[in-house]
Amino acid sequence: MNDNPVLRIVAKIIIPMILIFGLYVQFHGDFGPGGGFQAGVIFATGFILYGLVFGTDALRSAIPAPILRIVIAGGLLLYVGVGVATLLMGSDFLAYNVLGSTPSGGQHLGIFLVELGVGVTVSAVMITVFLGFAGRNDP
Amino acid sequence: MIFKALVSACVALVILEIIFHRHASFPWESWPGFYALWGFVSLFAIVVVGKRLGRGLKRDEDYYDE
Amino acid sequence: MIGAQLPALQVVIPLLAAPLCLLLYRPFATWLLTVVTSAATLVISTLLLTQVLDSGPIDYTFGGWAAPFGIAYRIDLVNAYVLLIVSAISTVVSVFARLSVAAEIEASNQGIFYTAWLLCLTGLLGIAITGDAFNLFVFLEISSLSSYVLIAMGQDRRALTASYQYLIMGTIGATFILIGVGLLYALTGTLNMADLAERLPAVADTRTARAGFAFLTVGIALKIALFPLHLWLPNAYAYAPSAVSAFLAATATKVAVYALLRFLFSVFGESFSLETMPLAHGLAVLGSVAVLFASLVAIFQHNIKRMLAYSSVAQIGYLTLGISFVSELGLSATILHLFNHALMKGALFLALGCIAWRIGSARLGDFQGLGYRMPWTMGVFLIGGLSLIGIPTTAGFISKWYLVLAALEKGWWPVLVVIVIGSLLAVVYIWRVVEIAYLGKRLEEAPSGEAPLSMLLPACLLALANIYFGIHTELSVGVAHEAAKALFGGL
Amino acid sequence: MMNSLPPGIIILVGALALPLLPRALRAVGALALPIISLAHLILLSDAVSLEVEFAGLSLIPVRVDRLSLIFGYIFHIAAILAALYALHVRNTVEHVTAMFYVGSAIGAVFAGDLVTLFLYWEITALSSVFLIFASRTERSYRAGIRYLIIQVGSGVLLLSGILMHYQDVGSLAFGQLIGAAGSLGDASLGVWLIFLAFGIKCAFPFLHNWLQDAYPQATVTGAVFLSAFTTKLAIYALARGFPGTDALIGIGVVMTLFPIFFAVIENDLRKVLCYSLNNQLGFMVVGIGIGSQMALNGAVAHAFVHILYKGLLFMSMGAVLYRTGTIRASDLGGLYRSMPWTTAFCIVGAMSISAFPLFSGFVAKSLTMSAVVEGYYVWTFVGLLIASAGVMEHSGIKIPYFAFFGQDSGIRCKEAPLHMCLAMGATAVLCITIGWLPGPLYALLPYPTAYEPYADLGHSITQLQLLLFAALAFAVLVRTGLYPPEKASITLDTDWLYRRLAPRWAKGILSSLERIRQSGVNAIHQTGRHLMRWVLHHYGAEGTLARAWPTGSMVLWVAILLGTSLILYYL
Repeated sequence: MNDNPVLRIVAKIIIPMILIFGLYVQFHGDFGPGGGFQAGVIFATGFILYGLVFGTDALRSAIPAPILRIVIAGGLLLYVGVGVATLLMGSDFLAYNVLGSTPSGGQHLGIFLVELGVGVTVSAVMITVFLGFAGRNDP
Repeated sequence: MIFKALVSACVALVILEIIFHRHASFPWESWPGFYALWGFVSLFAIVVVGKRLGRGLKRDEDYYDE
Repeated sequence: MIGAQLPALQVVIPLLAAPLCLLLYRPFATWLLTVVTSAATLVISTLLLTQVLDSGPIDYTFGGWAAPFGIAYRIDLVNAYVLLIVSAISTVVSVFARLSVAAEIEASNQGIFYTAWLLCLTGLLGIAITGDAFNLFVFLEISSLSSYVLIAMGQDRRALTASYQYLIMGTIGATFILIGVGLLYALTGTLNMADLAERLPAVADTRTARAGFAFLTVGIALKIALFPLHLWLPNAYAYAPSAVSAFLAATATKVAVYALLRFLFSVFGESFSLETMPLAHGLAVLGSVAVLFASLVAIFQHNIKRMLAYSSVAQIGYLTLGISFVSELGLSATILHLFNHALMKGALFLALGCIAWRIGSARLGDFQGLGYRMPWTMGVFLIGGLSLIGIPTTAGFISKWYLVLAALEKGWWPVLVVIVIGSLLAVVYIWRVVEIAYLGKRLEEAPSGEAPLSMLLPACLLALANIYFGIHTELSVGVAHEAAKALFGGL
Repeated sequence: MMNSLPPGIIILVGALALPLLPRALRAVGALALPIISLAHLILLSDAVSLEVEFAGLSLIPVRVDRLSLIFGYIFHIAAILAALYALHVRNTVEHVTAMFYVGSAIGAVFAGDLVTLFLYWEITALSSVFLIFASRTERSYRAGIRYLIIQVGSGVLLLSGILMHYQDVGSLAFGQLIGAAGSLGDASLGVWLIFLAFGIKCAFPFLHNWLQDAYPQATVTGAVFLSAFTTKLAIYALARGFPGTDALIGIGVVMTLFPIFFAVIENDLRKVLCYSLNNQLGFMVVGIGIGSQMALNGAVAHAFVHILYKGLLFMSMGAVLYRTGTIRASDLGGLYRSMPWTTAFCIVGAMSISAFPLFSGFVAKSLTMSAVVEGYYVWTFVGLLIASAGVMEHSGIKIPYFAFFGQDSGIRCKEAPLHMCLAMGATAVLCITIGWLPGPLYALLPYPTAYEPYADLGHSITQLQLLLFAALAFAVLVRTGLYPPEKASITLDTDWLYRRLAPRWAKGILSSLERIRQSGVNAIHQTGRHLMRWVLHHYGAEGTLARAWPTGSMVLWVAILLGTSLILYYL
């Protein structure tokens, strides 16, 4: 598919849109429908489309495996880290109230960070799964 | 020689029994020479019976190994 | 302050360590992190157990949401006991793992290995600690998914198939559990176990409740590897890396049995699950068949790991027999055997791990004269084996003793006969190994010499524990009794 | 502090430490262990008992009273003598297992409850089998396995009996198990099983054959250990649990009688000793069955002296086997030239076991016989009298005669090694000393006794008559050629039932089934073979049930189980 100009051009046009939509779902999640999980999948779709059209090697050079690994771990760490932070600040695990100056501010920040962690991890895992399957037949 | 010694010892014992008479708990114990006879006959019988038994029960040494 | 947060830390610490492991990725560093983390969970679970012993069950809520709405952890004696088993075994086996894993798994994959190990630990601890039915399912999935990865890393190519089959079966089991939990939720509108226990009696006489019960029991039975749903287990244990076999054999099915106990006794209540439903007899029959059949199969195995795996299936039979008596004595025998079986299987699989490290095989034929080539390792195996048979002064005897007492109390003679025959069959399969190892021809050219201390010491430690808990039973029996009492008393 | 240490534990723990010693010192270590342990036992004050809570049961791992003490002493003495005898052995496994065997036998004697007893009971079985395996021959291996199966079977019976007994009476204490009436008919099933377990170890008739089967296969030194502990432990257990049980009198008389016929024709001299052992156990069992204080004293005294002289006989035959490599009567003879000391010691043992006055057997057996007379058991007395002549025949005459005298086999060998001679000499001195001065032995007996074996001179004379005339009969038989010649052969015993008959029946059944098959009904013949094939097919390494199953069929099982449980739950 690498040599099909229509696909290449369309992909180049819609990939940024997909990514932006992913970010929207991510960050709008605490006000409207959405959230880290969905956003992560949508975000990953952009990369997967890139891999489908331009080849997995191109995708691999865009996001090397060690980076993916770090991102997966980082997202999870962010999530757990928030929980640990609340613990350290003297409250229960994931009791966000203590994070901000006001309880609602704390809730806001806490959910924002936790969802970000989820989104990052999910998208990185999705890309890894795609690479894992797509890479099977590579020499 | 040993056989003769054995026989004389046996005879001596029978004589001794008459001198030191044993207190009898069972009636037969007062019969003179009872234990002597008993010992002789028992062993004789044991060997004879054992011999008979042997005819029925003896097997080659590797009987179980076959 | 920190004391109040222990329940969260119990799960959070390994959960935090897992991504760290992925970041570190170097074999030694990740191994060290795993050991430290396991040790930390061991410390926490010990503290939790003493806390529970001192001042009764502990409640913990997440994010400040009160119990029926948020996720709540509830730790009583039963799960404190299971937490202790899991964390202790993980600590001992992870110390053992370094050289064993180094020998069996490529360096580039070891980072993933330890990450999966920590996730699996997180999942197992989570199942044990949580008081929320759905949360239990989530942790079950975490532990299962990571154990598929762990098993697939075995050297043998068959490890992949074994892991795949386990994946299919495990997923079906998990799905069943999810369906069961879903049905209960539909019926009662709550996922909190304590809450469920309160609301279920009112609606227990509905088809939904019974269907939920059926899905839950069958799903968990699959996870326990109860006969005839054990088919995934022998290969999974046989082809997994040595350390994984030891870890999973000693913990995974134990935790699943715990989940069964929790649902039967705490959520549904024993009068519903074991008296209204004909489950007690079902468990008795399947347990007996498991003991007999699996022990018989074990006798004919050439691969010792597979033999032990079948023996595990038989031991699970004993565990379910204990439940089927529906008595405090029977239940404490089961809980006690959870602990003791973890000790003996741990010791046996670690001994096999040492042997695999030295001679690269678990085939019976390669054990010729091993009693002289690796005397300490075979000593550990022997003690583990004796414990498995149930020779007095070993831990195994204690649990068999209580099981027998429970059967006598109930007057179930056939079950008693099954237990005795099972022990005799265990004598046979352990004897096969001992015979080859001690009385077999000594192969001069075969590799000989002990495994390194870092592998041997954990194995010896577990062997000693088998003897220690065969003589000093205050901890194991005492807690098991109290835990059984608590379960019978409801949540 | 010293008092809280259970007797026997020093030896058990020490045995584990033996391999740590340099190779050459292990035998010495094995000798030192029972000596240290004996010192500890002597320091133990009387009537100590230790109670512990274990797994919710109250156990009494140590109970020291007069009955256990005397067995404790003699077990220690026997262990010291046997260890001295075994100084030349360089096989560590043999030393360790022998000490385990000794330690557990001693522990068992001081066990105050049935669980502890069972524990030690099993260890004696498991450890002693290595003394048989240590011969390292195919035959000894097989005999060892048979021995192990029977001994462990006895343990299983014991455990089952204990469990039932516990269920019945709620106590695990090991005291008198039989009712005051001494009737087994009134006993519960649990007590019956315990009785049977003891009976197997005590080699009751028809349960006896493991003894004659296994002991002759043991090593030279192993047989010396074996002869002392297992069966005497059973005697102790019977004396403790079943004194005055009527059935024991009959059983004992049969035990004294039937082995003597076998002993006449047996060619393996160590096997002759085993039959003789069985016969001697009969005397003790009779004593326990009578159950009066004097009878129990007699049984215990008999066990005490018997351990010594039977050990001595096994040592002398062991020395012969060690030097000549054979123990067949048909191959031996005339060894008194080569082994004069061994010959002398053997004769001391032979005269002791035959109960010549002034030898140890006499002072013990007289007690039992007096008890029989006291209770006026006429037929028992007659039976024991015949048995006494039998003892004279097989142990008093046959053993020394065929090994050391008789027809000269032409074998010339060295005298037994020094340590063996020392061990035999010490034992012989003990046999004679006890015969001369029975006072100290009598003082140790469980019940006080004022018995004087030599008070009635007539008794000594009649006993001498019995023995010497028996010897005379032997001499006459040999002179006239009526005595059956020793031939290389073995004698069938009840082991034939399971070594030959059972397999032959199995074979016979299979072949008749074969015939049936040939005449058209082919199904049955292959049942046996099919069964095995079926078992292998299903349970074997690659059998149906052991195979890696396709995922689909696993899932099928899930579906079946779910369906079944749904149906069951809905019903």
